[in-house]
Amino acid sequence: MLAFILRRLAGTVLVLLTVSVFVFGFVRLLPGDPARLVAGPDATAEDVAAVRADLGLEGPVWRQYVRYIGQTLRGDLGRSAKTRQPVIAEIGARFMPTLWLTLVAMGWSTLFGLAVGVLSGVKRGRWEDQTAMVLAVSGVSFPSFWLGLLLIDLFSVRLGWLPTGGDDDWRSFVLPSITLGAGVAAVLARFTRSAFVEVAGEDYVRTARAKGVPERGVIWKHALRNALIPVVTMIGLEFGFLLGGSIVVETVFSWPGLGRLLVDSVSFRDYPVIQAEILLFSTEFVLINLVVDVLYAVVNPEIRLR
Amino acid sequence: MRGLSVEFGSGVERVTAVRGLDLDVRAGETVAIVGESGSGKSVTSLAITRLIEHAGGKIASGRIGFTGRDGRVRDLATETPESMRRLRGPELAMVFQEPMTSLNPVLRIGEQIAEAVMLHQGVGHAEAMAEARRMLERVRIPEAQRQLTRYPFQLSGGMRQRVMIAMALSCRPRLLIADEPTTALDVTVQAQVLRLMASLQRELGMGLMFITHDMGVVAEIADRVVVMRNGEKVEEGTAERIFDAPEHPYTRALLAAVPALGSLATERLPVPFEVPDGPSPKPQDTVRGSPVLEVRDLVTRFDVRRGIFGRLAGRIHAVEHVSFDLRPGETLAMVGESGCGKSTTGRSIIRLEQPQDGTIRLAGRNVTQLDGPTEKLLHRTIQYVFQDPFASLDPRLTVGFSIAEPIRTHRLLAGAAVEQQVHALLEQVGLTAQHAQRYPHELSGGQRQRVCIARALASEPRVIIADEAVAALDVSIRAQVVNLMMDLQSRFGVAYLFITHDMAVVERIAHRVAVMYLGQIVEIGPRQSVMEDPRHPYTRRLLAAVPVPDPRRRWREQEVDDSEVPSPLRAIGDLPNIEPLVEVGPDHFVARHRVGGLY
Amino acid sequence: MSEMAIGTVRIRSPLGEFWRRFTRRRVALFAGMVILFLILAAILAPWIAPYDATTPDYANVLSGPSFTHLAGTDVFGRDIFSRIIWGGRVSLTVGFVSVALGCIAGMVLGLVSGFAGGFLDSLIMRFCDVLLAFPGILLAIAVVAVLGPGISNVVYAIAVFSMPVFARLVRGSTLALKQTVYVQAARSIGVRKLPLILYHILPGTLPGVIVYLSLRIGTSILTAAALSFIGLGAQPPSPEWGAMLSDGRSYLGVADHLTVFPGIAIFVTVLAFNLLGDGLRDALDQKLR
Amino acid sequence: MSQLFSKVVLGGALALLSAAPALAAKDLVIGVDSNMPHLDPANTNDTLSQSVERTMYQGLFGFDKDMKLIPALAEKVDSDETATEFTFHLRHDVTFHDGTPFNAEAVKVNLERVMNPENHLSRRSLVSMVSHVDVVDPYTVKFVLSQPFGAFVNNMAHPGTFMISPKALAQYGKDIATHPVGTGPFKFVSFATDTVKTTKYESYWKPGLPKVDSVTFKSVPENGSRFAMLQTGEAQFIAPLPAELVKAAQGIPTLNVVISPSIIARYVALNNMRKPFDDVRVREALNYAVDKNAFIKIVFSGYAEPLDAPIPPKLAFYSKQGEWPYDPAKAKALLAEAGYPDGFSAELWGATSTLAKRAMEFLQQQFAAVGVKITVSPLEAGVSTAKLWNVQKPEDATMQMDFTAWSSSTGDADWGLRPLLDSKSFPPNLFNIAYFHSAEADKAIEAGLGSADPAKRAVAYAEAQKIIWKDAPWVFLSVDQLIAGESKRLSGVYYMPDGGILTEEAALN
Repeated sequence: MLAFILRRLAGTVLVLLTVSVFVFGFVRLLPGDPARLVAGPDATAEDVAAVRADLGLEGPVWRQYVRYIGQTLRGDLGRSAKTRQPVIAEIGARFMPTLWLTLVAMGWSTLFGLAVGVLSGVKRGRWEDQTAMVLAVSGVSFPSFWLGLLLIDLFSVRLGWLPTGGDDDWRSFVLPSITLGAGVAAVLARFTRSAFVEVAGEDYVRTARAKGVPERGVIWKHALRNALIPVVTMIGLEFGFLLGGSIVVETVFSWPGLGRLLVDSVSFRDYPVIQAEILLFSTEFVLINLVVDVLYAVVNPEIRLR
Repeated sequence: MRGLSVEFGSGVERVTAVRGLDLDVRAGETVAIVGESGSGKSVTSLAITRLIEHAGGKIASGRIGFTGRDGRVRDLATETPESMRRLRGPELAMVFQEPMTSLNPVLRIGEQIAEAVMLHQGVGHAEAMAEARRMLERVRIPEAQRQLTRYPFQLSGGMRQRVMIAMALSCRPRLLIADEPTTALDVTVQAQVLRLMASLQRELGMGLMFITHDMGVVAEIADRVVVMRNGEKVEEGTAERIFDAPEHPYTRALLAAVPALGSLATERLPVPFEVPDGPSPKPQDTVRGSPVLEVRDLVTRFDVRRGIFGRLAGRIHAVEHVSFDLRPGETLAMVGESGCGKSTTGRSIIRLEQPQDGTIRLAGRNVTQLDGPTEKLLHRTIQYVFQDPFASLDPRLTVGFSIAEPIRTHRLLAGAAVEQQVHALLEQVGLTAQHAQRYPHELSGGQRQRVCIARALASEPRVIIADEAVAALDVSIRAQVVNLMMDLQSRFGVAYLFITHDMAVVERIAHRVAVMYLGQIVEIGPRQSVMEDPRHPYTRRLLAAVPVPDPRRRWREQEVDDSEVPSPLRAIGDLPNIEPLVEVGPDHFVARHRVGGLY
Repeated sequence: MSEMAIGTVRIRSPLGEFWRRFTRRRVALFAGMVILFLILAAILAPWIAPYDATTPDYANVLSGPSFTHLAGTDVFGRDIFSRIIWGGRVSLTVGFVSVALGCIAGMVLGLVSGFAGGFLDSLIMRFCDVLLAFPGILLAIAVVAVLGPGISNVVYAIAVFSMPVFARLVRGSTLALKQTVYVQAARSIGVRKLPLILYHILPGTLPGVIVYLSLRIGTSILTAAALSFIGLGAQPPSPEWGAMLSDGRSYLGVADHLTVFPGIAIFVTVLAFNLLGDGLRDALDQKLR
Repeated sequence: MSQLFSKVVLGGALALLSAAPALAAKDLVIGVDSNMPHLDPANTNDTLSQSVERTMYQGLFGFDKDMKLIPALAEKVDSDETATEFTFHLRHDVTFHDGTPFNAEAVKVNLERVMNPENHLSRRSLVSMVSHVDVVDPYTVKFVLSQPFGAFVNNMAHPGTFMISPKALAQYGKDIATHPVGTGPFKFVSFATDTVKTTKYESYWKPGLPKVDSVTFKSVPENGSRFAMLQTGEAQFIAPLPAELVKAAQGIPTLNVVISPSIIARYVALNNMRKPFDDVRVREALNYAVDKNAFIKIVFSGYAEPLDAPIPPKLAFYSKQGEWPYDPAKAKALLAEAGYPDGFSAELWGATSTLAKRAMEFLQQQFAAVGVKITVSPLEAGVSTAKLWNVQKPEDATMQMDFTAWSSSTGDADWGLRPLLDSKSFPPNLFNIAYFHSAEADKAIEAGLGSADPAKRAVAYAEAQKIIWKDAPWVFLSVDQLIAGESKRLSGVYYMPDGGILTEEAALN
C-alpha cells in the first residue's frame, strides 16, 4: 500500500514538472508585456526595465526557467506583477475559499449523485429512474453562469433567503456550491447508475440472492461496493471539472477564490500569479487524483493487496 | 415440478425458454439434467429459485411443489418474493458455473459464507465465522482459518468452487441445484469437486439437481437423468437405463458423440468419430516423410513486475525447454491443464509470444530469427485455429473477407481468383459459397469454426496449430469438426499440433501425445503407448481424472487427491528442475521427475 | 442432426442490432430528431430566419416577445429569434468542429500509443496526463489567451482539451482490441500493421468514439458559452448563443428575454446531445442493455 | 406563501435561511466592480484603489464631491509668480492612525519617497518637477520646482501624494501596500484583493466624523450580482450601477439611484499617422458618421452626454466646442472627396468589458452605414497596454482605431490634454496613441502649463481645445454619467466625477 502511494507520488512529481514547463512556456507565449502594465501609465523606460528585472523576465528563457524552478522549490513564487505582493500570500489567501467551495460542491454532489444513481439503478426503467435521469441530463446541460444568475435571482433577490455572494458563513456556500456541483452530481448520478446496472448483472449478485440475502443487502452490501470502484475514478476526473468550473462560479458569486484571481491575472498578464496558479490548480488536481487512486485501492482489495 | 414454462421478454420479442416441463427430485437423490446449449436446463434451475425474475424472465405457467424441512408443501411458482428469499439458503441452495465471477470480489471469503449463516440461523458474527471455518474444512480447504480473511481473487478456480459449495451448504439445504459446477475447471479439479459433492450429498442427505452437458460427468454422479432439448424434456430414466438403452434419438445422438476413453485402446492409428447414419469410420494412416516442424529447447518466460519502479518480481516460466518434431500428415496432441504452457508453446511458434530461447525449424529452414522472407514463410506455412470461434472472427467483416485475408496478405492470388478460392475453401469445409457474404454472428458455432479452418487452409499451410479448437463446441458438433479436420488431413497431408485438454478427442485424432506440466513436456510418445501405459505420475493422475461415460465404472471408491497444481511463477534466479526425457518404449519418452511429490 | 437446428437466436447484423436497440429508446430518438431539426434550421437560416441577424433597428430596442419579433429584440433592436437561428450555425459548428478536431487528433494518438506500446506509448500518455492535469476550461483559457479571443481560437482551444480524452479512450480500446482473438488471428496470418489497424482495430474503436463524440459536443457548446462569459469567446457581432446569453445577462430583471431564449437554445441543444449520447451508449454497449 | 413553499418544496432546513442578513446597523458595505490591486497610493493607477485609499489617507489638498479643489491636511498654500515655489501651511491637529504626529517632516519624507527614482513608484510623474522640499517650520513646508508648473496644487490633491505615516513607512517598507497607515477617517482592518475592511478612526481631526462604524469595500465584478447585493441589503452602496439596470433599480422603493456627471470621456482614438486616418477629411467623416444620441441610448441606456470638447465639462478650463452632428451623407461625401468612395476596412480595438463590446458593436454598425467596414477586436488589458503603450517609434504602431476612455485624475485640463494630444507624448513617453501632432496645439498646451494664473491658463486651454476639435484626431463620443445605487438608509456617500467614491461623511440611519 505504501509502495503504491509512493509510486503514485513519483508519477505525480513527474507530471507536475512537465506541467511547470508547459506553464512557463505558455506564459511567455502570451501576447502582452506585463512590465509595462505594472509600471503604470507614467513610468519611464528605466522604470519599466526595472520592473521587468523584478518580475524575472530578463535573460534567456531557459535561465528564467531554471531560476523559476529553483525559486519555486524554495517556496518563493515571486511577486505579483499587479499588486506587488508575494504571490504566495496572494494565492494563500484565496486558496482555502476555493478549496472549501470545491470540497463542499464535491461532497454534496457525490452524495447526491450516488444516491440518485443507485435509486435509478434499482428502479431501472421505472418512472423514478426516468425522472432522475432526465433531471441528471438537464443538470449537465445548463450553462453554469446562467444557472448561478437564476439562483441568485430566485433565492437571494426574490425570496431573500440566501446571500448573493462572498464567503462569510455557511449560508453563502449554498448557492455557489449548488451551481458548481449541479453538473458533477448529474454526471455521477448517470455514471453510478450505469455502474450499478452493470454490477447488478454480475454473477456474485446472483449468488447473494441465491443465498437469500434481502434486496437491501444485495444492493448496499454486494452491488454498491463493487459499483463504487469505477465511480471513484470518475470522481477524480470530475474534480478537475469542478476546479475549472470554479472560475465561472466564483465570478458570478463574488467568491474570493483562485478562479477569479486567475481570470484577472490572465487579463492583466500577471505572469508570476498565472504560473503559480496553474501550477497550483494542476497540483491540486493531481493530488486529488492521488487520493482517489488510494481510495480506489481501498474499495478494491485486488489493487490493495497486489 | 409440473408443466413449467418460462418466458423471456414481452410482446413480439417473447421467447419461451422452457415449455411444459415435469421434473421430480427426491431427498437424497441426484438428478442430472443434460442438454446442449440453449436446451433450457439453466433456465429451469433459475426458475426453481425464482432468480429467473432478476434475469429478465418469468414463470408463465406450471407449479413447483417443494416440501420444506417443516414438511409443508409450497408452490415455489407463486410464493411471494420475501418468502422465496427466506427459502433460499436454508432450503434451496445453488452453485453456479463460474467460480471466478460468482464470489463477490470485494468481500472476504469468511464474510461471504458467514453472511448466509447469520441470515438464516440467527447467530452472531463470531459464531457464524466459526461455522464458516467448519464449512471450509468440510469442503477440504487447507488452512481454513487463514482462508477466511482472504479475498476471492487470491484463490484458484477450484478453491473458489469449493468456497461456493461451502457457502451453498452452510445452511444445510434440502435441495442443492448445481448448474454446471465443474465445466470451468480442469479435469483433475473437476474430479475433486465431483467427489466432494457426492460425499457431501450423502452426508447431508439432500436432493441434488445437477445440470451439465457432459455425459461423462453424468455417469459419474447421477442417479437419474433428464435429457432436455429446446426447452423440453425428451427423455428421463435412471442413469444406468439411459446409458444402456437410450430411447430418444437425441439421447442416442448425444451418447454417440461422447467420446469414451479407452475405446481405441487397440488401434494404433486415429479413427474419426462415428456419425449417426454415416458409414462406420476407418483408421487413417496419413503420416509421410521427414519432419516439417522441429522445435528444440523452446523457452518462453514472462516477467512479472511490481513495486515502486516496476521492479522485476518474478517470472512465469510458461514454456521450459520444449522440444518436439511434427511430420507431414501427423497430429501431435499437446495435453495438460490450464496454465501448463501448452497454448504458449503454440503461440510462441507463430510468434504471438516472443520466445527467449530455442530454435524452430520449418521444413528444414531455421525460422527462429525472423526477417522479412522467413516471417512470410512462417505465417504462410503455419496457421493457427483458436479456441473460441465466436471471438476469432472479426465481427465487423464478412466471412469471405476473413478467409481471403491470408490470400491477400501473402499475395497468393489476385482479382476474381481470390473469390473463387474463397468459395472453394468454404465448400471444402462443408459450407457453401453463399456463406462468404455472411457476417460471423449469422453463423452457428460449428459453422464459424469451419470458417476458421477454411481461413487456416487458405494459405495452403503445412502445419495447423489447433488451440483448443473444438473445446467451445457442443459435443455433437465437436465430433463433426474433428472429423472434418481429420478428413482435411487425409486430403492435404497437413500436420496438426492439436492443443487440448480433452483426452477423449486426443484418443481419436492424435498420432502422438505430448503431456505438459508446468511448462515442460513430461511425457511424449505414440498415443496408444502414452494412454495405455502412462509412465509419468502426472500423466497417470490426469488420465485417472477423466470421467468415464459409464455409470458402472465410477471412481467413488478412489481416494481424493486434493493437492493443487503449483504455480509456474517463480522468483528470479529460481530455475525449475528440468529433467531430460528418457526413452521408455518405442518413440516414448518420459521426464524422470521424483515420483510422488511432483517437484 | 444438423447444426442449424441448434441456433434459436434471431440473427441480425451489428448495425441492424444497433439500430433496433437505438430506435427502442424513444427519448434518444427524439433527441436525435431535435438535433437534426437544429442542424436543418442552421443550414436554412438565410431562408427561414425572419430578419437579418446583424441589422440594427435603434427605434425598436429591447422590445419583448411579440408577433413581429417572436423572441423580442436585443439592445441594438436586432431580432433575437433570427439571431438564434443564425447563431445555431456558429454554436453547432463550434461544437462539431472542435470535437471533431480533438477526436481525430486523439484517435491518431490513441491508436499509435495503444498499438506501438513501449516508449512511444509512455510519451503520448504522459503528454495526455499533462493536458488532463489542467482543468478543461483552464486549458481553453490558456489557448485563447495565447491565440486571442475569437470563434476559431475557441474551436482550437476546445479541441486541445478534448484531445487527451479521446486519446485515452481510443488507446484503451486499442489495447483491448489488440488482445482480442480476432486481432491475434489476423496477426497469426501475418497481416501487416497498417491493414491490421485499418480493418481490425480502427472500426472497433468507433462505437466508443461515437458515443463520446456526441456527449462532448454538448460539453464544448457549454465551454464556448463559459468562455464567452469570461470575455474570451465569440466576438461581436457573431450571434453565438453563449455570447448572446452572456451579453444579455446585464439586462437580467430588465429584459429577461435577452437571456431566456439563448439560454433555452443552449440548454435544449446540449440536452439533446447528451440524451442522444446516452441512447447511443445504451445501444452500442452490450453490457448496459 | 414563502412558508408554505419552503415546507413543501425545500424542507425545514432551508426555511431557517429566510432570516434577514445579520449586519450591524452602522456598518457600511460598498459593492464595486473590480478588484483593488493594492493600497500604496504612490503606486496606484486605478480609480477604485484610490477610492479605498481615500478612506484611510489624505493629501495636503483634496477634492470635494464636485472635483473642486479643497484644502485638506494643508490649511492654505502660497505660490510665487512663475509657479515654481509652493509653500503649504499645515494643520496642527492631525495624527496618523499609529499615533505619529503629522507635520512638515512627514510631508518631506512622503514627497522624497515618491520622488526617489529608485523606488520605482508609478506616480513619480506627479512630483517629477519638484527639485527639493524644504521644511520651513514644523507646520510649514516649501516645494521648489525645477520648472514652472501651474497645476501643482492639483497634483498635491492627487491620491498619488497622499500622506503615509513615516513610522509605518520605515516599519513596513515595500509592504506598506498591505499595511496602510494614514490620517483619514477610517483605520485599516484587513485586505484581500476582493475585500478591504476599515474601521472608524476615533481621533479623526474633523469633528463629528466619521458617522459609521466601519466601511467595507467588496469587489463584485458581475453586474447582476452587484445589483442583487444592493437589493438584498448586503451592500448599502454600489458603484457603478449599470445604466441598463437603472430602470429596474428605480422601481425598488428602498433604493435610490444617484446619477451624477463625470469627467470620463469616451472617444475613438484614430492613428493620425496612418492611412487613411492621416487625412483630416476621413477623420471628419467618421465624426459625422456616428449618431451620438443613438450611441448614448444604446450603449449607456441614455445615461451619458455627448462629448462637446476634447475634455469633459467637469474639468477645469473646459471650453465648449459644439458638436459633430450626425450626418452620414456628409460623411460619405467627405470619404469620397478623400478618395474612398466605397469606404475602407479597418480594425477597431477596445476593452473586453461588456460595455466596450457593446460600444464597438454599435460603432461597427454606424461605420458600416457609410461604407467603412470594421473588424472588432476586444483586447485584454495586458495585450492592449503592450500594443498601445509599448510602441517605441510612431511608425511601428499597429493601432488603427481604439475605443477608449480617459479620466483626468488631477481634475485639470492639463492632464486631460497633454498626455493624450501633445506631440511630445507619443508612446512610450505618454499616451498620445493617436499620434496627433500639431505645433499650435503643443504651444497652447505648454502655455497653459507655464502659468499658475487661472485666467492665462484658461485662454491657453481654450485655444488648445479649439485647434484639437477642428483637427478631429479622435471620434468624439460621450461623457459618462456616473450611476450608483444606494440604500435609502444611506447618506453622505458621494460618487465623484472621476469615478472615485467619497465615504468621509457617510451616515446610516
